[in-house]
Amino acid sequence: MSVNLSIDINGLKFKNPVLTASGCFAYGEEASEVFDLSLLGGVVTKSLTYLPREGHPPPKVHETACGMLNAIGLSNVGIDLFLSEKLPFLAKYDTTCVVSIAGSKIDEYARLAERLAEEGDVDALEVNISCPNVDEGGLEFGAYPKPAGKVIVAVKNKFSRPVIAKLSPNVTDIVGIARSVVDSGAESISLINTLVGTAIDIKTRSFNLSNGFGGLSGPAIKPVALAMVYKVANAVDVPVIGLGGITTASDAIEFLLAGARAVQVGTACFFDPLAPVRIIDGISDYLKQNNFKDVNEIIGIVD
Amino acid sequence: MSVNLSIDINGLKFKNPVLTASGCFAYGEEASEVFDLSLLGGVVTKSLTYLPREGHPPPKVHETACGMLNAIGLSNVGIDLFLSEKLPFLAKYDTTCVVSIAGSKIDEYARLAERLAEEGDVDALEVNISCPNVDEGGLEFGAYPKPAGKVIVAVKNKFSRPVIAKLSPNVTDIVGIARSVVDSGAESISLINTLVGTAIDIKTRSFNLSNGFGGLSGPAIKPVALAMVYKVANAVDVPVIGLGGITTASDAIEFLLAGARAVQVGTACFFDPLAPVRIIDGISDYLKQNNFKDVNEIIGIVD
Amino acid sequence: MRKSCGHYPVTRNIIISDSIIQLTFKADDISRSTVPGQFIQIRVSDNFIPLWPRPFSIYDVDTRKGEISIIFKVAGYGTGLLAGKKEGDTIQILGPLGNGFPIPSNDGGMVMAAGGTGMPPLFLLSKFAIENGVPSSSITFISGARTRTELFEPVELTELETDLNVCTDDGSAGEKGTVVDMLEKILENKSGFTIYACGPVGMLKKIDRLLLEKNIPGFLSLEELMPCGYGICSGCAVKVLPSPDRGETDDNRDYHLKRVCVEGPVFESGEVMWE
Amino acid sequence: MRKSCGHYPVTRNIIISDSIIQLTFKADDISRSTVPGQFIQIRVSDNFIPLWPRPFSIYDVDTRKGEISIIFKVAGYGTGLLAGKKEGDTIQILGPLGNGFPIPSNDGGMVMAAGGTGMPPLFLLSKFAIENGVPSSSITFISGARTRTELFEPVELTELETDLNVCTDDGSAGEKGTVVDMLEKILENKSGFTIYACGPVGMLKKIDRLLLEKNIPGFLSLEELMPCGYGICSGCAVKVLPSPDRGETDDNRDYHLKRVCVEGPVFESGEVMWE
Ligand SMILES: Cc1cc2nc3c(=O)[nH]c(=O)nc-3n(C[C@H](O)[C@H](O)[C@H](O)COP(=O)(O)OP(=O)(O)OC[C@H]3O[C@@H](n4cnc5c(N)ncnc54)[C@H](O)[C@@H]3O)c2cc1C
Ligand SMILES: Cc1cc2nc3c(=O)[nH]c(=O)nc-3n(C[C@H](O)[C@H](O)[C@H](O)COP(=O)(O)OP(=O)(O)OC[C@H]3O[C@@H](n4cnc5c(N)ncnc54)[C@H](O)[C@@H]3O)c2cc1C
Ligand SMILES: Cc1cc2nc3c(=O)[nH]c(=O)nc-3n(C[C@H](O)[C@H](O)[C@H](O)COP(=O)(O)O)c2cc1C
Ligand SMILES: Cc1cc2nc3c(=O)[nH]c(=O)nc-3n(C[C@H](O)[C@H](O)[C@H](O)COP(=O)(O)O)c2cc1C
Ligand code: FES
Ligand code: FES
Repeated sequence: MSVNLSIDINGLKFKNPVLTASGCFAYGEEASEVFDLSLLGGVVTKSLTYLPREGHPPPKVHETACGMLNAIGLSNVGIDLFLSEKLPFLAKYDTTCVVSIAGSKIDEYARLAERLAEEGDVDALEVNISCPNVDEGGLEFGAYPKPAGKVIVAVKNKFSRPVIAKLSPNVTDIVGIARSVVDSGAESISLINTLVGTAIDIKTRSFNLSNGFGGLSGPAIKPVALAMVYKVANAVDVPVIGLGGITTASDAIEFLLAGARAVQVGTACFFDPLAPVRIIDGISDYLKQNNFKDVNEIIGIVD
Repeated sequence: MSVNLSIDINGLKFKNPVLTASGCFAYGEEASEVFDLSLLGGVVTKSLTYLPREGHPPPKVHETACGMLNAIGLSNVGIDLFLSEKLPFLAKYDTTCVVSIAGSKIDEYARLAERLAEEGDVDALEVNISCPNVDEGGLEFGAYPKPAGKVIVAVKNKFSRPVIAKLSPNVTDIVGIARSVVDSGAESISLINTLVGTAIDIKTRSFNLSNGFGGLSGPAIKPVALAMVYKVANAVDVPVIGLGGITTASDAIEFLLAGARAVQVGTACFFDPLAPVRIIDGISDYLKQNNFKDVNEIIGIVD
Repeated sequence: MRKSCGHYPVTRNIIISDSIIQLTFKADDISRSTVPGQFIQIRVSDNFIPLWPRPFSIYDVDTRKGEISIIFKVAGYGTGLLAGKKEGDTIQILGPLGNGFPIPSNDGGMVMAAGGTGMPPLFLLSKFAIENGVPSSSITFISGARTRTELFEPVELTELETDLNVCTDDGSAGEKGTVVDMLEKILENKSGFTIYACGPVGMLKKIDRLLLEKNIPGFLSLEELMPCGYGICSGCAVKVLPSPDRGETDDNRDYHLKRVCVEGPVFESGEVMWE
Repeated sequence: MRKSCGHYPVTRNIIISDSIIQLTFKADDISRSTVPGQFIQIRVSDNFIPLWPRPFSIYDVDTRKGEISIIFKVAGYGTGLLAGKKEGDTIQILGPLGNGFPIPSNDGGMVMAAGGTGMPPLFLLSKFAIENGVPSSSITFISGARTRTELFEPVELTELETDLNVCTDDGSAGEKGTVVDMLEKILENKSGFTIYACGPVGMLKKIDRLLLEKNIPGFLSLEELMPCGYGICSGCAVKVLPSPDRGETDDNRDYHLKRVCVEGPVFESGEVMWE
């Protein structure tokens, strides 16, 4: 018996519901030395800013209980090098290519969207709104509904193919922000980005990260992510992509049952490079064992 | 060489900075069969509501990666039984007694505060504002600055000894809420309560908790708690009590370095009943090894 | 009642079958204060996976040697780790915990109904009863499991010389049939018994119904997830029917919650509200 | 370059000293593609503690048997778990990783400066060099540690018959002094060498300064925390000085970041910007 794994996110097709998460797969080159990227439902690239960025100085990462903190600080190659080297590489694979963009001003998002709109190989944009909003004094764009929506409007003005808004979990009312980005034109929502966290070295009595704070990811945050995905999937009409701590097929299935139409694998790619592939196989096995013919049958059926 | 472990929270004295957290120590009776409660800096009792509550039906708990979800639902004995049986028991021990109160209406907090004000054995109140605010449609009192402040005002009107406001971490701007409760008269702030989370059983395709959602606690959440404690301790003028995932002396010291004047041990009491005692000893050892004479010397000195 | 908490050394690991292990610990204090039906919480890992300790009934105590034993089935991650513990390893234990079985209140004889991992506390209860003068022959012991390899049937049980009845659902050992089938058969012929049961929830529920129907006294030992095991978290609570006999007024609620780890694990027949 | 990822069986665990262990794995593919200076990422636990795999230099390869070895010091939780692995256990490995050392570019001889856990990659480099025709006698090998018990000095190293110089900070084995002391002494007498160094960051920094002062070519192998080990997380980045020689324009920044796991772990002397 074969099962259908392909899904559709507002016209955007994925051969299966498993993508790799932004910042956890670089631009695919390194991972292509470990497995065939064409196996993946999709790749979300490291968030691009207009100009290249080195990001924060080291130390940038710290291990925590079942998780990790990162303060990579959006280090990326910038749009020019991305278009000349990274995108052509990814385009060689038979997988959906989602380009993540980030900016510290709304205009930066718009300029990125404009350039990427010209590239046929870019199937969709994921808009990372967890960046400090320089226009409005440093608070994250994703912290409140209004600035979050403004970013999406600016991006949608320039990019007509599907736009996925990636939400920050560090908010009181995730549903309010989800509604705002949908009203602003986002074709899909992905969540969650990392939780703000920190760690202190009691020997040196200083922070473990050069930047002081970082983003918490990995298995530790899965329960928080799953709760938010459930709430958002039940509140908005667009398809939701779930992520946060997904490591096994069982984790991924929890998100699908909660209402996510696709999932992304982030931190797990670090410690288990084949995790995305095993998750795809595991979802397929689960469907067969439980007599489902199509992955779409299990989306949102938790009760 | 002996070191001073005692601390003072706006006039409220603790023999050492280690308390047990609300809901993770019941009313002290059971734990008193394991160790001498007089070793503790303080005990925070299970949150009381005016009438007894059974809380949510089972299953109420679920294990997660380095953490747990609970949907106990404020099951407690109610104020009458607390005063007649539980408080007299705790009063026998030489430890600071903090009574946690909760309510679904502001009036319930006030009535609890009024009754407890009459009891000399109650050293302080901890006000749990993570309850659904029935007055304003179910959102947590602790979700926004204004309702959070209103609860504190109502409690302070009835209770003149120290009042500790216990904050929920499920918010965009923890500092804003901290400022509001301080402006409303709270003598101290404790944080964090649990993060909202959930888990799904992929075999039965239903939630693992009867209530659907629960509160995430344990080592998994420590980085989030520490970041919030640092931010709040640096923003308000009242002493802060830190908690969230504290399991070892090293964890507790991180919170002290981040600016907490005291810490609470929650989930760790479940899997390691002697954790509070070992943490007290471990803090003392750390101070000696690093030539500090007083625990107050290390509070907030991270850089 | 004082509870001990500390790191105790493993003194023996005996592999009873593929997936059933007997572990013995040197734990003087716990061995001296245990009553049958009580359990211990074992922290199986020195890190946070799994986070909670795991509960196990005390299967045997040797007060002379200061030892206690458990018998357990490898059921998942935690018991998998525990199975790997060997002589000399030390491990965090809290105990003894829970109420334990009441001392037999009549001398009409005892029937032990043990399903799978439910055998250990009933073994200890039988042993204590015999040591306290109850004739072996007046104890009927049913030990059942789905299949032979899941059967808890250590030599010590045979040596007690109770009226031992082994059964498996698939007939691969002892009689073919469930523990409930066996119990029904026994109750057809005799009366005046008190029943003591421990095993899977489905079995306990059926036995409870049977006892209520026939008006036979009995005690059931329950299993629940146990974050703490000593009453501080309320996580293990089960629904019980409010009973004025037990001083529980019903104030409009159709159930009360009791903590299995403190008010249980042993409940009177008729007390638990099954799902 | 293709990287292998899979579960490989342990074929030997040799205890070199109290806290130093040699582990050998059957890993055909990795053994065939390794160059000296490369490393592997080992996932030491089947759960999430620790979360990240741990990086270890490839110490030896046996292409005939299809085996690779590492030597490591028990430094914390992860290496503690790894030390307990025994023949037959399988373990997740990703490799080979990193750039490795360049083929010696002059024939003025090689000096290996190994501090503590820095020995393994320099052993393999020496072995490869000798197999490729470099005379043993033209390789000077310094292996140093704080004290005797931390010294990496397996028999295989002696058997290479390089000019081996052992030293410890406290004089408990070999000469008393640091690796840097020894290196300075050697550089006084001879010249025309290329230096290859691996060890603690303090040692590398001093050696780097020494080489720049004396204008001696050299390569340094760095250690950093490595969440992934294959270039996808940027967590292992270190600051390097922008160098037009390497095509790095400086566009107003005083440093660039390079990933130790991909652009390293081996860096040219003068490249790294030390803290
Ligand atoms: C009072 C008490 C006494 C017990 N005595 C024994 C005994 O003597 N011998 C024995 O073999 N087992 C006994 N158990 C059951 C034993 O505690 C579980 O098998 C064990 O906790 C499973 O842990 P795990 O990590 O291997 O399983 P997990 O990987 O956590 O789960 C595997 C399966 O076991 C179930 N489970 C997990 N924890 C418990 C629990 N605390 N209670 C019931 N089911 C659970 C899970 O729901 C799951 O289906 C007892 C349980 C209780 C509450
Ligand atoms: C490319 C590379 C090659 C290495 N080769 C070897 C080798 O051949 N033999 C050997 O014994 N060790 C080697 N190491 C160091 C080894 O990876 C660490 O000792 C190990 O990761 C410590 O893990 P742990 O869990 O035991 O320690 P932890 O409990 O995590 O930490 C103990 C101490 O080790 C430090 N540490 C942890 N991880 C690393 C790391 N990745 N790099 C450097 N320091 C770390 C910590 O800061 C801490 O001070 C190498 C490291 C790198 C980056
Ligand atoms: C090292 C690292 C870098 C990340 N970089 C980005 C990024 O550039 N853009 C983005 O939207 N999310 C980024 N994330 C967040 C992840 O995409 C993901 O939302 C988060 O880690 C939670 O998923 P996980 O627990 O599966 O990792 C990063 C995460 C990590 C750990
Ligand atoms: C089972 C359980 C019950 C709890 N009950 C309460 C409560 O009644 N009132 C309260 O303020 N916090 C309650 N909490 C939250 C804890 O006091 C604490 O804020 C939280 O668990 C984080 O700390 P920890 O990680 O150390 O447990 C409860 C937590 C748990 C796990
Ligand atoms: S297990 Fe915590 S109260 Fe029973
Ligand atoms: S360890 Fe992830 S990029 Fe180097």
